[in-house]
Amino acid sequence: MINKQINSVEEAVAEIHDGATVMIGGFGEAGSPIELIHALIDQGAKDLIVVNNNTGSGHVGLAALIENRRVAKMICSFPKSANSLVFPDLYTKGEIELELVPQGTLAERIRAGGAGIPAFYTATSVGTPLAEGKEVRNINGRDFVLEYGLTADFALIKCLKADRYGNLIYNKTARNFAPVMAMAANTTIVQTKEFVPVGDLDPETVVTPGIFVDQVITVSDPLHESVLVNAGESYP
Amino acid sequence: MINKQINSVEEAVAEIHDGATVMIGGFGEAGSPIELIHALIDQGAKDLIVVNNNTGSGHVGLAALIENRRVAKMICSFPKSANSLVFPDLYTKGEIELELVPQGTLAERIRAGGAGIPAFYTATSVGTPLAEGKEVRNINGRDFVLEYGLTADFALIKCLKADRYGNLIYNKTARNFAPVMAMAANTTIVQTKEFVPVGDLDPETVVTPGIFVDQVITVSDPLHESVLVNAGESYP
Amino acid sequence: MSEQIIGWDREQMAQRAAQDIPNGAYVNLGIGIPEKVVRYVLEGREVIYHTENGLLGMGDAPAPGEEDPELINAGKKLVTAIPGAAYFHHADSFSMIRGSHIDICVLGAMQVAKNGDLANWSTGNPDAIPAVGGAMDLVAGVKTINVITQHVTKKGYPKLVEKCTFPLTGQAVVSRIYTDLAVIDVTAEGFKIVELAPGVDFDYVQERTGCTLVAA
Amino acid sequence: MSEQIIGWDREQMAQRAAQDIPNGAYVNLGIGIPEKVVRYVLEGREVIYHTENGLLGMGDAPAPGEEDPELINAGKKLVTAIPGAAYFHHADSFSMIRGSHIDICVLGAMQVAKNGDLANWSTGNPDAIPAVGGAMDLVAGVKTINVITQHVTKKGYPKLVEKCTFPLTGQAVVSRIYTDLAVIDVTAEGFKIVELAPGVDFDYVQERTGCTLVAA
Repeated sequence: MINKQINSVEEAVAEIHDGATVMIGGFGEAGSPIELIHALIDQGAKDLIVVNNNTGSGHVGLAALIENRRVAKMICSFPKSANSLVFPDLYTKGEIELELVPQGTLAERIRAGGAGIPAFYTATSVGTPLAEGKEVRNINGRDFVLEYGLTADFALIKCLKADRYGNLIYNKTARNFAPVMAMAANTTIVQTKEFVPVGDLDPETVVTPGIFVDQVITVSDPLHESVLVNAGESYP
Repeated sequence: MINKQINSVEEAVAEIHDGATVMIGGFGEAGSPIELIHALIDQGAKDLIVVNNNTGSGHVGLAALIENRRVAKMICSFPKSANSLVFPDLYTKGEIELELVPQGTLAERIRAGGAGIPAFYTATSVGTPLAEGKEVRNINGRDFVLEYGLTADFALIKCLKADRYGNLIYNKTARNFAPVMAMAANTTIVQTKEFVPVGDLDPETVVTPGIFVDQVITVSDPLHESVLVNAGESYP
Repeated sequence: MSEQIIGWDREQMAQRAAQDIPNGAYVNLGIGIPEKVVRYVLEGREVIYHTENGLLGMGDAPAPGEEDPELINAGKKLVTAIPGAAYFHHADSFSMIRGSHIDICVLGAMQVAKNGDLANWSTGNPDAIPAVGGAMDLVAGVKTINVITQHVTKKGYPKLVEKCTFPLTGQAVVSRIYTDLAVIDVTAEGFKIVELAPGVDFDYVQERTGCTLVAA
Repeated sequence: MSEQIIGWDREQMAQRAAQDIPNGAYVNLGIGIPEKVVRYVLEGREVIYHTENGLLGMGDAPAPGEEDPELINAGKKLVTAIPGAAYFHHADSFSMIRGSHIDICVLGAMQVAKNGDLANWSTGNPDAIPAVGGAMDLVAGVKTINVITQHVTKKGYPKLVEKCTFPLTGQAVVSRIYTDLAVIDVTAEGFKIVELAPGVDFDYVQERTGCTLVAA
């Protein structure tokens, strides 16, 4: 029998090793797998390369992972949202590396990594500092830059419902990067609000088919990052 | 108000011009928009470049479009299914052009065309005759061929339900190429089994958002290609 | 020079930009004043708003009690979804942008050059944290890029300039600019005044612009 | 030489191939004998079958009255979907293939060379209609490529050869071959017999093979 369900967040993140590349779902707090991130902080892996659109808020979740000095490098599009305190501070001190990628190029690089496309051309960033050092190619009269697919050792994502095959559906704009990260990671670890029997999810509406998922942990009542930030909480 | 619904298949295909590139959904008969194809035969446009996985069956639908000498060139992966009579005959006589593309490369080229990706690398076809003349690039120790995005003037596709915004859902494996073709065509023309009010389709389950759709015609009781083929029918 | 006290306020700038959005348009709104455009769709028109974090059919802010922290816009503010909306993932969302399916994007700006070059992501200050978000994707992919911006910076420097001094977001991408003082088109002859805000005259705008304006 | 009368029949070949598919594997089945593999999942195992026309969780043929002409496999035959299945579009489907998410693919073959080269799409005859389908994508992307094929052609020519004479589908891609006569691995030393069909001996297989075999 196939059963991707596991019993604790500790077990879920147990294999994440020092130096691993970890894609973390979420756009701001929407879709941020905060319990998995906190378990990763507890687990202790360091020198991580983290891929996320942002760098977290306040002193919880992704920001706490960074604040606890587990992240050597961030690959993201927008590292300084409102309430982003930790990353800007470390970056200014030169204590964390940043690879800044336009948001659509980031999404497409992750999707390419998952789809077995090693590289593609895009018009995004042509003529800007972010295209510096990149190969430029003229195709049908327009310039495009070459961008490479992005893969990861692990993905940590959050969804609304999952079954034991690892089929997933999401909630509203919390979907964001999760489906492509699930494709691009060697091991995809999911926290779900609800765990449902196989057959409950309509095959027409599954967003992430189980083939892209390795481990599912149920977190029925997930923390809300904005609530924690507003309360001034920090982790651990 | 936005209303993409139109009133007849004739109106739906009226603008398709001689020499147009037309993507036609369907994998075999599943998802084949047979009423739209028949309307296109009646309309008379010729010298078409048609993109479809196959070349149709018997003497109806896509096969009939070819048999009526409206197609100058087929771009497809598998032109000789069971019951494919028309294309092989014309091809053997040298009266129709063929661009043979591996199925996954075909799907990805269409998706790239719709996603604004002018070109990408893939390992598919490396070392085979289908890679001849194509740029090969070694990336991280493996060879890949360069493939170009594919766009079209028109797409003809079939779905299960549509609303006036052009949001679509499909039936089972009839989905196949339709969502990417809708993205890649300048004008996407859809035949739907059901036309539903805006708000009826769950935003979480829409497969093709209306932004990719231009015209929707309701065909409540579509013909089945296999039934017509088995009955020995031909069109017109 | 202090903040403008004549001309359009932020809501009016958004409202003016909304007037130019035709029925049936697919529109993406940048962070800041552009977000307000969603409120001002003209009577008799339907406009579908796209937010790059995965929603087509974005509505305005939710009523109290209706908030969902997982239903937000690109500025991470709480929004709603209209009937007929659709959710999708980030790669699909940027396919809509990169693939030129979005008709109009309304963005903020730090500088716009008279050839349409846009700078809106970085001052180039080596001490600043660079953050680009989806801006470069939007300007590269969306058919029409309009800008809403104060005509001058808080310190009074012109934002409409001969040539951008800040790093570019995209080259020759801007079509029209809505400032607190005027509506201005980017044309082959340079910035051309389309409309002046009430109580504002050409010279007043020219004084606050970094290059020669063309009159309407 | 006429058709084999000893060895495994087509159902037994499919059954033998199924034995090597572990619990939890994601498996794509080529057209022809490989399609039959879906019937032979071993007791106690769950295997998820992928069909490249957009379904993960493919089941066997439908019961009479349950057919849907829009629920078919890559061979355009009517199939079913198991509970826990998922439908998706063609580009997503081939992302699973090209992105190496499918564990095993079982394909038919015209020729397999001892280095694992596979030819299964074209005889190279200039008068024939070339048709490749998804074969090149599968061999380039799937982790393990197994082949089910008759050991020799209808005319009695070996299909397991020193070097393919037909145009290649992929280079050095095949891992294991299930024929009517034997199970054979592609190894650094060449074709190696893993198992002989009942009543078949090594010499019998060697006689019908286009290069030297390695004994088990």
